[in-house]
Amino acid sequence: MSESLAITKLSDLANPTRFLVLASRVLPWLSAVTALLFATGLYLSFAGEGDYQQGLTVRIMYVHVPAAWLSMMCYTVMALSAIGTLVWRHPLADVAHKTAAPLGAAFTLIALATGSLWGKPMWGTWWVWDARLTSVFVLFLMYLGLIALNRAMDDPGKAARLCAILILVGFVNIPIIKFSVDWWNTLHQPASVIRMGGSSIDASFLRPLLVMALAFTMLFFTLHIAAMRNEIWRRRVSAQRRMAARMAGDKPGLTTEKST
Amino acid sequence: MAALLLRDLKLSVRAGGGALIGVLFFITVVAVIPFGVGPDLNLLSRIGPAIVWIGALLSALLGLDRMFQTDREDGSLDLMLMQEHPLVLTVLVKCLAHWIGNGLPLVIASPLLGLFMNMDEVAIGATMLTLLVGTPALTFIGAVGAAVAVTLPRGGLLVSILVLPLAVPVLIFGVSASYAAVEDPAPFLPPFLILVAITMFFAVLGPLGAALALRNADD
Amino acid sequence: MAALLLRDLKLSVRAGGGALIGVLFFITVVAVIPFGVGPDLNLLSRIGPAIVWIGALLSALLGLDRMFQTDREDGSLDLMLMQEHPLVLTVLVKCLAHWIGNGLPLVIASPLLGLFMNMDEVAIGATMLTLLVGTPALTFIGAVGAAVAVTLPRGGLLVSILVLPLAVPVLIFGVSASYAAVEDPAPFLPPFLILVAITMFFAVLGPLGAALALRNADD
Amino acid sequence: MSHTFYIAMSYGIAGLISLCLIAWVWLDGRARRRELAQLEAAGIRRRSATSPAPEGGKA
Amino acid sequence: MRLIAENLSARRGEDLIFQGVSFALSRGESLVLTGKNGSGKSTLLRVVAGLLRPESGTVIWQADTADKGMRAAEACHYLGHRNAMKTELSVHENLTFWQQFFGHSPQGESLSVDEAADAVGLGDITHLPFGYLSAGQQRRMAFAKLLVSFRPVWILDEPTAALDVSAERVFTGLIESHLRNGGILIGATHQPLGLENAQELKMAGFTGIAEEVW
Amino acid sequence: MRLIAENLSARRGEDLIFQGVSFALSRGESLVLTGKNGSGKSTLLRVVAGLLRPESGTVIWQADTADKGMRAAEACHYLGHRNAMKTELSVHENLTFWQQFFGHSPQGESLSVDEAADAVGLGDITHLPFGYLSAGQQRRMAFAKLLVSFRPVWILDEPTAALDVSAERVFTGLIESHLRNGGILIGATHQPLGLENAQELKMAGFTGIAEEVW
Ligand code: HEM
Ligand SMILES: Nc1ncnc2c1ncn2[C@@H]1O[C@H](COP(=O)(O)OP(=O)(O)OP(=O)(O)O)[C@@H](O)[C@H]1O
Ligand SMILES: Nc1ncnc2c1ncn2[C@@H]1O[C@H](COP(=O)(O)OP(=O)(O)OP(=O)(O)O)[C@@H](O)[C@H]1O
Ligand SMILES: [Mg+2]
Ligand SMILES: [Mg+2]
Repeated sequence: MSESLAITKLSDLANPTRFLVLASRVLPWLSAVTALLFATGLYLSFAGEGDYQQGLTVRIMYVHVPAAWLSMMCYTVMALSAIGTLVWRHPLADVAHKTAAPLGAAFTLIALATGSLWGKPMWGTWWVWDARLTSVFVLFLMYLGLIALNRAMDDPGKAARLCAILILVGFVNIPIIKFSVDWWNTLHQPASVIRMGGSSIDASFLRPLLVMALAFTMLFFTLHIAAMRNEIWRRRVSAQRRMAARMAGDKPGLTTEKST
Repeated sequence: MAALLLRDLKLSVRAGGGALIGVLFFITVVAVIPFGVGPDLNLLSRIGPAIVWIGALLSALLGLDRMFQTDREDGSLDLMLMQEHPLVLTVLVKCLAHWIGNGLPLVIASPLLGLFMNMDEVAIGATMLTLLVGTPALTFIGAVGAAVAVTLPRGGLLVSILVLPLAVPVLIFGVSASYAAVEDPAPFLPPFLILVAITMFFAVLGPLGAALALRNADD
Repeated sequence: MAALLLRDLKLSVRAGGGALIGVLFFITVVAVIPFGVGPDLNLLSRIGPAIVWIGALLSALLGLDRMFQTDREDGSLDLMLMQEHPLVLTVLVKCLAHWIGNGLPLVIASPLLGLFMNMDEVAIGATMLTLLVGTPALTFIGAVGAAVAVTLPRGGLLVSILVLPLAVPVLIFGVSASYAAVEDPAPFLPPFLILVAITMFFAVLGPLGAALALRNADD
Repeated sequence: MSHTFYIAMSYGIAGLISLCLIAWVWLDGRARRRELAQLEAAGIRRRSATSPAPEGGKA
Repeated sequence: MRLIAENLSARRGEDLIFQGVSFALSRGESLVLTGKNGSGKSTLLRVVAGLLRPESGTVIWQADTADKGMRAAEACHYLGHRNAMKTELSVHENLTFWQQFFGHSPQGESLSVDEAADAVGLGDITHLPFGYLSAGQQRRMAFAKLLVSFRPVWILDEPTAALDVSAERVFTGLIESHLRNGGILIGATHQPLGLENAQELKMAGFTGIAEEVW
Repeated sequence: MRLIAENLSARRGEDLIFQGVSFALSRGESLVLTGKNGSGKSTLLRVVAGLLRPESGTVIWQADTADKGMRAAEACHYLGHRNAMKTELSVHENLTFWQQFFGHSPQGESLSVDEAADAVGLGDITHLPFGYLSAGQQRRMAFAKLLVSFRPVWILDEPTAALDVSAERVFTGLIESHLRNGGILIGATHQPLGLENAQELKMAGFTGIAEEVW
């Protein structure tokens, strides 16, 4: 089985039309699973008792940590789609990283907001310029920059390719966020769940945390697939509009249409 | 003239120049500072007004040089020079559009940055006020530089020598007025009034100088 | 390639005056800080390296957006894209020319500013050395932003936004190496070597990314 | 302020942002679907192009 | 209505490009400048348009409605080598801007933006960003700018460069109707514009170095 | 030596501008593109020059000296609407730069900068800044760029726009001698270039919208 055959198969699967069919089929299921996970996660997080050190505020962790993880995962998803755009020039990859940017920005915003809400009772201040916090803030700015770049260009293909390059170059920030706590001694908690040598967190906190993390992940995928579907529809509409205008004008060679 | 204002505003929003980006840039600049200075909140709040002002000056400088250049490169400037509207007015409107598109958003965003820099309310208010009064002066000074730059095919260096020294007083009085508002012994009003005077002075001199430079740009 | 280097250097001296405005801005930024911090010489010398580095970072942003834009506007970029020289090399040479025209003057001016900030000789030397090693990284990172924004008529601010987040590590290690040279317990070499590594990393990644972006900005 | 306040705020803000996202995706999808329906009603369909599909479009 | 040039001379750098150029044009008359590359056609047009200070001589605009001190430039439309349109804005926005900026002129009637675009044969693409047009389409749209606000004098510098044959005919037609309506035309071209009764002025280029001063 | 285009198609924005364009040119042959404004001439030239990625199809350059994988663009000179010269530098500096940047080609001989300027009839003003030249003079100097370093294929997009008649003749002469020396030409024009034996390709413009993807 040759490699090219595998690639054709993959791109066949990822054909926009087929994607639409697939999306409509899985979206209801995904939404249901997400809702179920959130219900369980919320129940677990409010049923458990507080930490001896951090009191009840440990409950913020169940939102903060999954959101923080997702803010990085979303960027990783974008980086993978960026490779798809640049290497295979696949239109679906364009759509994937374009629609992921606002989602990533939103999750980063959640992590920032809940983090500073946690910081006030724990550290006594809303915001400190420590490495972890600032690098997450920088990630937020990068999401906004990518959104701005996407909006500044009106040829979607070109915008996708240029954004893809920037996403890949900006990927260096992700390890910085992840390891910033190890490189600089800061106020922020070092990694205790995902790290070498196994988790060091108590199981009674771990269970709700993992369920909530799963719930957030499912939420991301549900929204992402739905947003991709929207984007495909948007492009389809604009293509058909241009076609229609062209038919109406019927002056071949003189006219061009470009919907905005 | 309203048409010109509108067009220039549209241009500044349309393509990568807009309010959103200016503010984003401003935030980014300020966010970078603590990396250098370190997370010492006291120190940050002390240098806060200066940093916010420097950020504003920088974003003002970044867009300025292209103020007339794009119009010259595509030939629009020729047509503007031919009209009966007094050229000074045209320049003034272009300055205004530039300030609304690039300066005002900075003023509006400055309180947020003040919070980041851990400044107290008075300092934030004072900085915002001085920015509101001072940034137009930067635009007017920049207009002269931009106009001179347009005219001289090899005059680039002259522009830089021209613009920054003139902008420095604005920066100095802006910063010192902001500080005066917080620190007790120093009175707020004198430097602030000087700032107002500088802005009004350049509001007249800037467009006049720019118009003169453009008229002599004959080529 | 030597021809390209020479041409770009000539252009940077002839028009636009990137070098001078960069240095002037650098001096201005550094000169304004004492207004904020007050005349406390100890404090000044303590934050000196950080301020000098921040000033250099911000001035490096000033000319970046025009790095490829002028060549695109007059069609030169088209011809460069067609040549058999690998595009990466062309970009590298353009970065080099840009650095010599805009970055090197900053490095040379930095001791003067160190004196302003009341820094001692070791600190000044260390800051200059870290700037010499670190500013090329800023140029290389900036090249990616400039290439991405080359088709945008007013890409200036957008470039800086895209570039600044990536420049943060450079700033962090530059500043911490400068501090390490003065403060005894911290060793100078580790952060300095990391800075060297970052510069070398971006010396590869920057031109590659920029070349890729230029190829894809086709129109 | 009590810890409950911070917890409530955290969950509140997280919920609000998530709800905004969901609403945005939902409304956007509805609007696009409506536009497609309008085009359909106007008799404009896909594959009405005079040209064969460029590569990648062999649906 | 008369446009009078008296004894014009102009410098470029230190070179005197032309000397003692005089002409007078009244309603419906046109003047076509010809000559080699670099012979000073564009220079003369820019002098007439008031964009370049003449070394000596004056350009005068006489009309019933005009004030005594009115600069001749204000009665003119100038179409130079560059199109004076923003690539980022749509064609419609560009034309609307110029219409409003030029203002309404009482001396003649102006077309609406859409009519003007129709007149140059590109009525249905005014919503496109100007930068998306081909070279010739851009030139046509730049010409449409002359139609959206009336000015008696048209100063055209190689209007038909980059145009296809049908567009050239369209331009000639528009110029002729402008002349019929009492307009005045000064143009520089390398290809004949196909105008009847046009005066012709052959530029010779470089007439001396402005060394007298020293 | 052959330049072969196979089944090219290209998009602008979302529009397919042309489809299935194929041609093959060998030594001394030339191809002239004609068609209305906006019909895709410039687009096709940019595709051949490798500046625009074709939607499908390839451009191949076959020569004894060429490596297998050599991009066709490397054998080409491209003269587009923009002159690729810096207004701040003198003509001489500009031409010298391009000569060095293009490098020496073993396949044919190149002129020196002064000879090239002479060849386009402007030998005596190479010391002027490029920005000081008239439109036609600028165009001529841009053409001189093709002479300072030999490339077998010339891709010219409306080379004669803004030129006077004598300069047009000069250009035709230079192109003919290039063809006689075994060169290849692809050009787009609205005015006939006066070449004998030139193949002609008429562009029709817009052939469809690339909508199937979605
Ligand atoms: C705005 C402020 C904050 C931001 C931007 C932030 C950001 C992050 C990020 C990015 C992670 C994921 C790290 C990883 O996976 O390695 C994380 C995890 C975590 N954060 Fe925060 N945080 C903030 C404030 C806080 C505060 C105030 C606390 C508690 C005192 C806190 C406690 C934690 C904990 C316990 C983890 C889990 C670490 C692990 O198990 O890996 N965070 N935070
Ligand atoms: N950058 C661009 N983005 C989108 N569409 C474009 C772009 N440039 C050109 N087009 C469109 O592509 C089509 C072909 O343009 P092209 O420049 O190839 O025409 P042309 O044949 O060279 O015309 P002319 O004779 O006027 O130069 C035109 O309809 C134009 O509107
Ligand atoms: N900005 C300038 N500075 C100095 N000299 C200039 C400038 N512009 C043009 N010249 C010189 O003035 C002379 C006349 O130029 P002009 O543009 O008027 O020629 P033209 O007749 O329009 O030529 P073309 O047919 O090529 O457009 C030329 O010799 C040119 O070198
Ligand atoms: Mg001319
Ligand atoms: Mg063309």
